[in-house]
Amino acid sequence: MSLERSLYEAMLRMRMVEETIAAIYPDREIRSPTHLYIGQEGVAAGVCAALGRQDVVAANYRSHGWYLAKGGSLRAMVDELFGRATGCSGGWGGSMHLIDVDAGVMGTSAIVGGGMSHAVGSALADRILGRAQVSVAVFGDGAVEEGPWHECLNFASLKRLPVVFVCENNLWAAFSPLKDRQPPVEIHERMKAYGIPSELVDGNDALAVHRAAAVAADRARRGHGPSLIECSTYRWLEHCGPNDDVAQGFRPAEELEGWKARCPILRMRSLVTDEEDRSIRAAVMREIEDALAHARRAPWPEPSWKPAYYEV
Amino acid sequence: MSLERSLYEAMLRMRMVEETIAAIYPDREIRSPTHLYIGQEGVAAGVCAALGRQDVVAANYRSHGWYLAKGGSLRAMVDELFGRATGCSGGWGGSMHLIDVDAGVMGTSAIVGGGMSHAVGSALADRILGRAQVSVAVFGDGAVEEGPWHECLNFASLKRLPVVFVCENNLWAAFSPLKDRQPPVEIHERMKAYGIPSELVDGNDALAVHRAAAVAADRARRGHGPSLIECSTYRWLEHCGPNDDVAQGFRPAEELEGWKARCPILRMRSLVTDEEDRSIRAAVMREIEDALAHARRAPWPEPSWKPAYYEV
Amino acid sequence: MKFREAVRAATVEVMRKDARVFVLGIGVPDVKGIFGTTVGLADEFGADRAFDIPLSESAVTGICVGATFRGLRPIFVHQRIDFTMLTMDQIVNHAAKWRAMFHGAHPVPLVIRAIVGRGWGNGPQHTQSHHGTFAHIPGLKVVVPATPHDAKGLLIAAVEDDDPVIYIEHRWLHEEDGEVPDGYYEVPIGKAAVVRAGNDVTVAAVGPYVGEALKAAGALAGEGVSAEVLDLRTLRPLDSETLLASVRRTGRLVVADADWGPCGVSAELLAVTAEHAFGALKAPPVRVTWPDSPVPSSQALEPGFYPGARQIHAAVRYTLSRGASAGLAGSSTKPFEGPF
Amino acid sequence: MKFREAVRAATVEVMRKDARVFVLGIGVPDVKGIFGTTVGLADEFGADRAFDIPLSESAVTGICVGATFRGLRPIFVHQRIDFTMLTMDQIVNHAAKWRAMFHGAHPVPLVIRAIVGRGWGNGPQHTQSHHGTFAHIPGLKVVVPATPHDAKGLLIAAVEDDDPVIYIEHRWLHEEDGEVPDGYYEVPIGKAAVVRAGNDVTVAAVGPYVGEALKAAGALAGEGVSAEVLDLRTLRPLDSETLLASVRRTGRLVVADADWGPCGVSAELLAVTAEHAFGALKAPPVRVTWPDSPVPSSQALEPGFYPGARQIHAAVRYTLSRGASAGLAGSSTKPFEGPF
Ligand SMILES: Cc1ncc(C[n+]2csc(CCOP(=O)(O)OP(=O)(O)O)c2C)c(N)n1
Ligand SMILES: Cc1ncc(C[n+]2csc(CCOP(=O)(O)OP(=O)(O)O)c2C)c(N)n1
Ligand SMILES: [Mg+2]
Ligand SMILES: [Mg+2]
Repeated sequence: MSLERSLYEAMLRMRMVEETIAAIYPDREIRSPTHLYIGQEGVAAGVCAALGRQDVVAANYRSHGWYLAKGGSLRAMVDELFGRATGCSGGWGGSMHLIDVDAGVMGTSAIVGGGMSHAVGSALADRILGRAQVSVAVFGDGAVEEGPWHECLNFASLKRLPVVFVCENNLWAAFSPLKDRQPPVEIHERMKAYGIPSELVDGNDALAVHRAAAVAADRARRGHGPSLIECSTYRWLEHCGPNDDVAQGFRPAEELEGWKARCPILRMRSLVTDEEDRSIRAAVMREIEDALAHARRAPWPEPSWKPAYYEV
Repeated sequence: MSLERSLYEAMLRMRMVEETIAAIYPDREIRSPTHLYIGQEGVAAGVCAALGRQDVVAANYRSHGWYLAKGGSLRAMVDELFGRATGCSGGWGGSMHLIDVDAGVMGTSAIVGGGMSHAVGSALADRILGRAQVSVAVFGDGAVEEGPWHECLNFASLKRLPVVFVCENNLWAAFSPLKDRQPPVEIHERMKAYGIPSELVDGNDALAVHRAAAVAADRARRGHGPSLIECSTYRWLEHCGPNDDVAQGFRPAEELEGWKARCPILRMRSLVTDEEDRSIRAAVMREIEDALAHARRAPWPEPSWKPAYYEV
Repeated sequence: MKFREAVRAATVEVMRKDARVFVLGIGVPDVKGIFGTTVGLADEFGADRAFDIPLSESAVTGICVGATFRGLRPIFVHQRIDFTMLTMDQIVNHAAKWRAMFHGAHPVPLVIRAIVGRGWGNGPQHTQSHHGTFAHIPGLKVVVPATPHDAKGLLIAAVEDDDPVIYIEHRWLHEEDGEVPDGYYEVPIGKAAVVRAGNDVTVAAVGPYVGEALKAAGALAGEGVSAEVLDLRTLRPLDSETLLASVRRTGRLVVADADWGPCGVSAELLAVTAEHAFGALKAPPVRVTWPDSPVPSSQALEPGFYPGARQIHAAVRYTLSRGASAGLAGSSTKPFEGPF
Repeated sequence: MKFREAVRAATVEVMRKDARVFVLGIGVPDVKGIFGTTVGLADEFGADRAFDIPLSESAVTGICVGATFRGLRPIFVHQRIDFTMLTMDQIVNHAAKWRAMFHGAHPVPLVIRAIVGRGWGNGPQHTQSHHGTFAHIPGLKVVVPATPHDAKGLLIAAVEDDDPVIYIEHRWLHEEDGEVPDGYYEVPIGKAAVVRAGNDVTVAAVGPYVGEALKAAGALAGEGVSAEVLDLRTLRPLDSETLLASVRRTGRLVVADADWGPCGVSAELLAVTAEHAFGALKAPPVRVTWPDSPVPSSQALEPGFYPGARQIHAAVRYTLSRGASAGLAGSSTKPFEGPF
């Protein structure tokens, strides 16, 4: 399968899964804070296409896309969102805490910046054990402001660890714009301070992301140390939940419209045939229906605790 | 009094005080972890000469020099080292925790990087209250590796706060050399990542430090935001305690000898007359003897807690 | 007035009265304004006194500490108390130590408002309480209001206090309605409240468990058991006087705490009672706490994780050696609906 | 063998046995090697398995967590436990949650060795214990060895354990001598030890207070009081079985803890006892803890801050309603001499 087609398929799959989640969210079958990735699919698709199954990704609460792109089981993810025992986290995590050890999806954290050091530690483990694998740390522009971000970059550079830092700069952290949180220095340019090679790419261009990720992953595998890729992109929906937040008055409508015009999926539409597009959609839709059906039938988890001694 | 003479006097005073502390330390009258500043006096002298009494400094466990240069009471400091009730911290802090509110010495922290945010907060207070004062954050090369360092620089730059960051780069953090802790990027050059103007100065040249500090303080006072001054310098004695650590095998002898040849006090010796030198020494020695005598007579602190109820 | 409105009302009072008070935190000036508690502050008091921060909780805590040295009185708000774990160095090693370490030269009048995120499957990292953790540390004060009235009065008292106060807010209570006086008033820190008088057993409750305890007490009354309910309100310094006076009268104690048991506030209450009211105790005291486990996300697990009036009721009957009674319904507090 | 040598011996054992174990921390490979506990490790095992770190405790904790996901078993050493406050997010929100949050997919076999810096005027920021803080958090295990024998066996057990273990080391004990078996052995986590049998009172002690309790028990024997001394060893999960069995026999409890009282381990012991051995208790239990204050630096205050055998003795007499007896000398442990 061509790279273009597989990137397109990966993105479309993420999009369709999340559109389904958004559509059914009001039904209250899914009850955990859900941070949708719609609009940012180019990043996960591009990066993961440059990775092998044995490579690992540590991401955050906004990880449906990463989990799927890296090869995580859709059924297990939907089961998790539905809070079922068969969920990838046994129902304990919910949307914010996905994991698929076999697919190289490390458990995701709901603490901003929390998972970044896990990727660095994973790279350290590979170094100590002499394995040529790549660890990817995924984080948003907001995580850049957290101290551990800085500590991780310093450590990874010092030890020349095989890690790729991927910053998804979507211009917002929850309801706060970048300019209210950071001085006007491009994030990728700050990597000079750490002696880490870096690149700015259009995160809505999955092919460009893929090219940058391939270079960075290769650098890591050959023992040449960490890299950072800053991907400029935009989330379409509200920070958390299935709704539009422009209507709620959080973000300027023009900003969103501008970015929607730059939809990463639309951009690649011309690279697949109508027939391919149709067949991908049909297959994904079947997969989603299967996953939903599976989740709805799946057993609920049992408590791990016992009733207190004073209870009957 | 000329700037040269006052810088020379300030440094010599710090040196003589600390040589006295080192000399009597084995007598066990001083019983708290004591981090001597000997060799680095040019930094505190140069920076504090550019400050007014109303400006404030937040430093760390290695602060005898800063405390004295900023105008803290010698008696209260020595009393504190002796653990007396009349100490600047009432005997509760010891050498690592000095304070002189009137002189603008904020309480010092023994947590690496811990005091830096206090200086930023002080600058924020001045901004909110509309005061044109300067807050100085003093830290070592090791503190650069702590996450809050990064958070502080981001915050101060974002809000253009009147703060001067002073990094005393003495090449070592306790027993760890810089090259084992950070990638080879000069600390001052990293300020581009924060949009903060910065300068590298010879920390053993008090006049050069003073010039840089005057520019930075002026920038702060005029509302033009933070600056960073990296001062290259060297500590002569062990990380903590009164001894030489070269003999103990921690640091290369040549490195220390090279830096001793660049003694900040010796360097300015030719700028004062023999007569001036003699009279400074005599006055400082009297001051030290007075402080020691005061400390030895001073009352001990009383516990703030009561005996437990089960005690008689 | 709703609980969350009372929090906002207190903030407005203190900011009007004292120009040294300012409010900061992620989301403070945005449209939702931290569950509505900070809405409009920036409009009334300006962007210098109510503002957003970078995602730098650790340094910002230190920045607040530093600002207190220069005369200000910050209120730092966290959407989830879990995020305070990033700030423990500044809270525990700095703010809590400063007054003693410098022998009073620089007290730290800092308020940390931290919200507990129970509900809607928020899961292990977004629903912790942590009040026991803070209540262990000398140099801190810890308050957990249970009613709109106290939410306002305790927040005002927290800002007036010269020590760092951790003000813990259960969003589970945000929509609760209650009488809230107009104007400026303090609920004193360090004083528990007897919210229902009784003779047979003392039920000491924290935050959201006060309502549950009252519900249980209501049911117990129907069974001929007269339960006294205490709203602890302050967890450090603990009002052991009120606690002990009550237990000395009733001879029995049930503690209902919104936290894990081991080394928590529930342990402290039992310990204080065993030490100082031993002779009055007629039966073993009982702790009603969270199971000793992280909080699960699944809708099948979450509601059952939290004990409620039913468990308190059972615990009281247990300490009275009465055996089980007809079941009592679970909590009727409106559960928190997502997405966040 | 000295306590600190036993710590080193355990480390050598686990590193020889298991190539996945590595040791990191500020000062690990330097000449002093963390009070001698890590001396020579880099020579024997290479710089990949025993190394220094940047001053980045927070990220390094997360790096350790991440390394466990890929099969390694790190030992992260802190010269002072106070510095763990910078790492609470990774310990509490991450390491402690991971096993439950991902339903067992990734346990976290991480050991945090953290040293308590009592002595030589180290003051408020360098002498905390914090074991009560950690023992409050489900998902963690907490051990505090009191003897060289247990220092070795518990460290080996900690490394073998699949959960994060906070291994707390009182440098006050570093120079203590004791029998230490050769080779690889574990002291099981979760088991207290009865270090002196007795009938009249149970004295449950933590770390450095075990020696003080034994000293007090010796003096009490001379007064006709037979005290049973427990070395708790593990603070989470607590060995309440051993505790309760002892109290059920003696009917009296004194707890001696190297920490603040409120919401600490001492509170937990009293609470568990009051809940589950109430009927056996003949007198109020007593807590011997630090005063509820930061630790002062002055040589005039520091020694008196820490209770010792004398206070334990007094507490036992109090619970026996015996009134004061002839004084008992303070601790005879060699105090820590500076400069650090
Ligand atoms: C330490 C911490 N602080 C605050 C939050 C609340 N929070 C959750 S997501 C978020 C915004 C993060 O923005 P960014 O890193 O840019 O990622 P994005 O959501 O835009 O992908 C915030 C503030 C958190 N989860 N953790
Ligand atoms: C957070 C923290 N980590 C570790 C330590 C132990 N420690 C005390 S001073 C020091 C070295 C600091 O080096 P640097 O910042 O360069 O300052 P210098 O002592 O060289 O002036 C270390 C590691 C500490 N006090 N705080
Ligand atoms: Mg973002
Ligand atoms: Mg240094």
